[in-house]
Amino acid sequence: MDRELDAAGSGIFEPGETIGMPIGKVGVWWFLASEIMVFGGLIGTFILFRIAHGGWADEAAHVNWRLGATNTFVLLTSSCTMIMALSAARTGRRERTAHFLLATVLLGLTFLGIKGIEYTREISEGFTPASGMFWSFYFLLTGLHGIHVIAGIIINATLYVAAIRGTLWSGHHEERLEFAGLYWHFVDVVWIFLFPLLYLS
Amino acid sequence: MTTADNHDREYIMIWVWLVALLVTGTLIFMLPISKTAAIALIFGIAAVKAILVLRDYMHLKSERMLVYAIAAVPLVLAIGFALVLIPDIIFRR
Amino acid sequence: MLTGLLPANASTFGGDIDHVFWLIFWIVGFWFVLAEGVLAYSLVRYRKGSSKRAAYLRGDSVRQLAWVLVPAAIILCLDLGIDRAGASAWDRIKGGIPPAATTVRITAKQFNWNFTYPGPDGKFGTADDVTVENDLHVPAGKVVRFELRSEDVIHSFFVPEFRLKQDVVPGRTIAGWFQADKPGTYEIACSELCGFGHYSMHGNVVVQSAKDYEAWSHDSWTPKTASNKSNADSD
Amino acid sequence: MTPGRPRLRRTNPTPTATETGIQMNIAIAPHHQAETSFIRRYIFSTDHKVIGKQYMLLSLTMAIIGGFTAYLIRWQLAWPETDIPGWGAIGPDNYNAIITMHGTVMVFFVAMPFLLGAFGNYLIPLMIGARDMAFPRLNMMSFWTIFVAAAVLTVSMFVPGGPAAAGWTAYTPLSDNPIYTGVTWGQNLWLLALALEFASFLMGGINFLTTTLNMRAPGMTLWRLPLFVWLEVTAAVVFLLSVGPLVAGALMLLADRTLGTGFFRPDRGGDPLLWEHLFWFFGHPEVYVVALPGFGIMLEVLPVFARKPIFGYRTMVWSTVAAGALSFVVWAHHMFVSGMDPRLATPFSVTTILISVPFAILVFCMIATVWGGSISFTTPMLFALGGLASFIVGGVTGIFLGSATTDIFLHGTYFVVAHFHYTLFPVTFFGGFAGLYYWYPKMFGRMMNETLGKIHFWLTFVFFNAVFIPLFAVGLRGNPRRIYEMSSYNFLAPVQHLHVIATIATIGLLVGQFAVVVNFAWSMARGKKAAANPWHAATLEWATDSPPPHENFEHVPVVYRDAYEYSVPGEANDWIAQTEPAIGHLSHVAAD
Repeated sequence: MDRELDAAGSGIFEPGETIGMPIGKVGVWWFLASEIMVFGGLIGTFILFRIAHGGWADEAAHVNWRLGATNTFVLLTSSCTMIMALSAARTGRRERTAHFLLATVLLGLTFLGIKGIEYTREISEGFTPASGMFWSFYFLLTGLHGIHVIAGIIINATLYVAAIRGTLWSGHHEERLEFAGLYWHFVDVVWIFLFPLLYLS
Repeated sequence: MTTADNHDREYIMIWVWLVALLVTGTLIFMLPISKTAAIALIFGIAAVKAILVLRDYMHLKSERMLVYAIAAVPLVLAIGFALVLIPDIIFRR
Repeated sequence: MLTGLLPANASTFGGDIDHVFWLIFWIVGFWFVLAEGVLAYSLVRYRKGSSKRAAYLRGDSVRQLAWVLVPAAIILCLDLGIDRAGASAWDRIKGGIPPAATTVRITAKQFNWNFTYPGPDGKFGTADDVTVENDLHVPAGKVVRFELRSEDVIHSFFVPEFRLKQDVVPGRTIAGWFQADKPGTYEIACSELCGFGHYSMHGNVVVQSAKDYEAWSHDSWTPKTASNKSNADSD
Repeated sequence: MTPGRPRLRRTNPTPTATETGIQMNIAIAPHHQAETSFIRRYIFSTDHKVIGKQYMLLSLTMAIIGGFTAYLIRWQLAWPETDIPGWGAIGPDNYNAIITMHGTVMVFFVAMPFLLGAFGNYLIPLMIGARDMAFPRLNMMSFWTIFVAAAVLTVSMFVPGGPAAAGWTAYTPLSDNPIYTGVTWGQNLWLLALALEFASFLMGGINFLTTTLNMRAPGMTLWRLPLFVWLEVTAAVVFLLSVGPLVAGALMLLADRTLGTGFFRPDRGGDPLLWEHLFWFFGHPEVYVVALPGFGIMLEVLPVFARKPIFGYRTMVWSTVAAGALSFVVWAHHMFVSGMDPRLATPFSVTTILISVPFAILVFCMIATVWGGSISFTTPMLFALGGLASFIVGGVTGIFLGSATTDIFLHGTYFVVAHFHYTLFPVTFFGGFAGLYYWYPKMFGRMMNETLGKIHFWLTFVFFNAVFIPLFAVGLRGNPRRIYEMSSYNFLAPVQHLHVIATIATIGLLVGQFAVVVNFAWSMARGKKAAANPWHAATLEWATDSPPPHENFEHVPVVYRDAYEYSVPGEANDWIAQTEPAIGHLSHVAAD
């Protein structure tokens, strides 16, 4: 802060970057802060209920941890492709950027596909949100996370289009890739915790 | 920018680490050890994974104090909130 | 005249609550009068034209800030005093339950109160339990333990004269206590919105002398369950 | 910029700064050109000034619903089950729906859009010398989201089953299972409206924070920000960090009502107290989200009309931050008798009462700011002072409710009602009207009528106190809130006449508001043209025309001074604009 005060005090700024950070990054981080509170409140409640209700071991036995693990792998990989896309974009390797973005989008869709398979299985076995507290939490947590994945896919897809068109590089806009990446990685981090919470305990 | 490729290698190494941790985590889950120990290990590993993503993929290692503050405050609040709820939800009357 | 602000107290711990109330009342009353007084004075004294030019007080020197920080420090101390007084009273009232002469199970439901007594055998869950509606009979000068349950939504068991209030939460059994000073009938209000009948969820605490209570329990606890209700209502 | 001041004054101290100034014009001007088509300009505008006005229009429109529901409630309480003029008799279930709508509308669709949406959007960029918000499109989206939210809530009042009737706190399981209230779609739409409202203010909050951090004009350091900006930003942070758990809770409640889950249903292992925790973890900070901007407005008005600098600027900033931080650790004081673990009561009691310290500092600093000034009682000043004087009542009565012991008796009575109306009304309406009368010239380029304004103030001030002072007495007699009519309780017979007084005063209060409606409309057409800086105020929004041009400033201003340089000894004027070069810089000017 002091550093910033000095800079400001002498009246020298980068346009729109009073604190030497792009506005997009500041905005996204504030957004993530609010997201942490949403997921934090939900996950915290889930943990407390789970302890209070003695573990729900037998309900949890019905979720398919293999598919869960696969999905974790998919999402981790998509995070990697996302960051690769960014570093490619920064060094102006446009085709590479587009390819990695496409990979990220496809991996995101794969995640949703697998999640869909899981849902259909569980529901066909008669496990719905209404069949017990564990399942209520399971569907709410994965559902909310799934919505975030869908949003991320849409964002990345638009960036992919921009990358093919080349408009991504007009006026330092490739930085948008970093902001979208921050969100995407956050969604990944949430899943990193949801996976053991829902599948491995 | 010539360092770009090294960056890429870095990122891929992180990914290898993440996958390795994922596998170990899943293996521990199948090991015949005490449940509490397993859970502790599994969540320890999850935390490491999260830190890797945050540090390298979300560039926290090169970020300003401000970003740490923005991310840390809600984390502390959420955890504190859950802790205050313990007596009412776990030890409910 | 001020004492008329609160309803007459009729329970043993009501006095503690009133004491804390008046403690806070005088403390904040003083600061209220002081703040509003200074504000009013400065508005009159420093209205435009009363003095040539406004004073240039930035209040960034400690000497000037003292005018704000010293009062704030005093307020902090008074706060802690209030906390102390409040905490001890709270622990006595809600902290624990003293050994009780009578135990009543209070069941709230949309939109009335049911009071279940253990009956002659003094044990709950036996055939001779007695349930009466809306009128809670208790002996004066004895500690009464109550266990609150709700059949539907959140209600709140409120007896103004006893300074007694406790929410009734479905899925929980919340125990509490009170000790009524003197015989009389005191009203029970529901003070948590519980549906369209909330306003009429009314009951009475009938505090009786030991003898009367004995008599009441004798003729309403004798196993003729059919007429319990009528007995209860006839009081 | 300010007419009649030599351009020399505005040139920057150092070449670098000059460059940046120019860079800013280039960097931001093409960002969005002056928009031409009517729709782009007034409906789907990305201009923070238009959006601010849209928020103001929305909040004042919703205030009509809020005021009318207040009238229905008060009439019913004074003369139960009589035909209410202009409506007819209301039954107990309508009554519950009406109080629910009153609370929801007033807190979420009047106070927040008025204080944050309207004033925050309009003023933050102007006060920090920016051309617009950091994310103009996001800003537009945030308005249209709350517009939809307001529409959804309004629609919910007419769906079969009636509107939500579980109170604005929507305690479960009353709000959870339709069998308890008979309300089906009303409650779902209520939840949807709230979810949208939260989304809208998340976008808005992110915008406020990023803008204030990143878009400040050269020289506008954090310590030179007007306090209004500081308090708006603190409010934005508090909202951003407190709303999350309630969003989670709202999703759970919606799932309970639609998907058959049982998060809050005891018969399914759910826990009603969880909802209370989730709600109040947001619900208490929410009070500060509303209160701080209201204070911010008063803090802008007081020094201008006392012609004095703010007393203890940094002290106030730190107290504000402290109050914001404390607001996260006090929520359970709404739950002392809720059946939560009694051991939690004392810690929360301590933190709650502790909040009196930062607020006492704020109030004392405000009083010290008028002390020794040369006070002119214009309408904005009257409203600011009236708000301050009334808020003190709300503050001190909070101690009674903060102490767990006295709260046993006072919880859920009219004492609480009177208390929070004494905190929220002063900030929302006294503060809000102070801001309206003060910035109207800037917003619409015309002055409002002073006489009508003063009439409006006195009607509001007198009748407001006449409504809620009796309700303190009513509460102390143990009168529970949300009671449709008192006749079933004998112990309430003695206070009925106080309810009548409060009701008559409410009608006076509502009628008094026509003064501002007339004034607003009349001044728009007939009010006398406003100069760029009619009040001789020092902050940046007055350094540009009234109303400001499309991108606010002809040139991005350079800031040399604190925001409140009034009656500086040895200066000819009794005010110095923030854009005025300080003595040190004059040499540069000479050098140019």
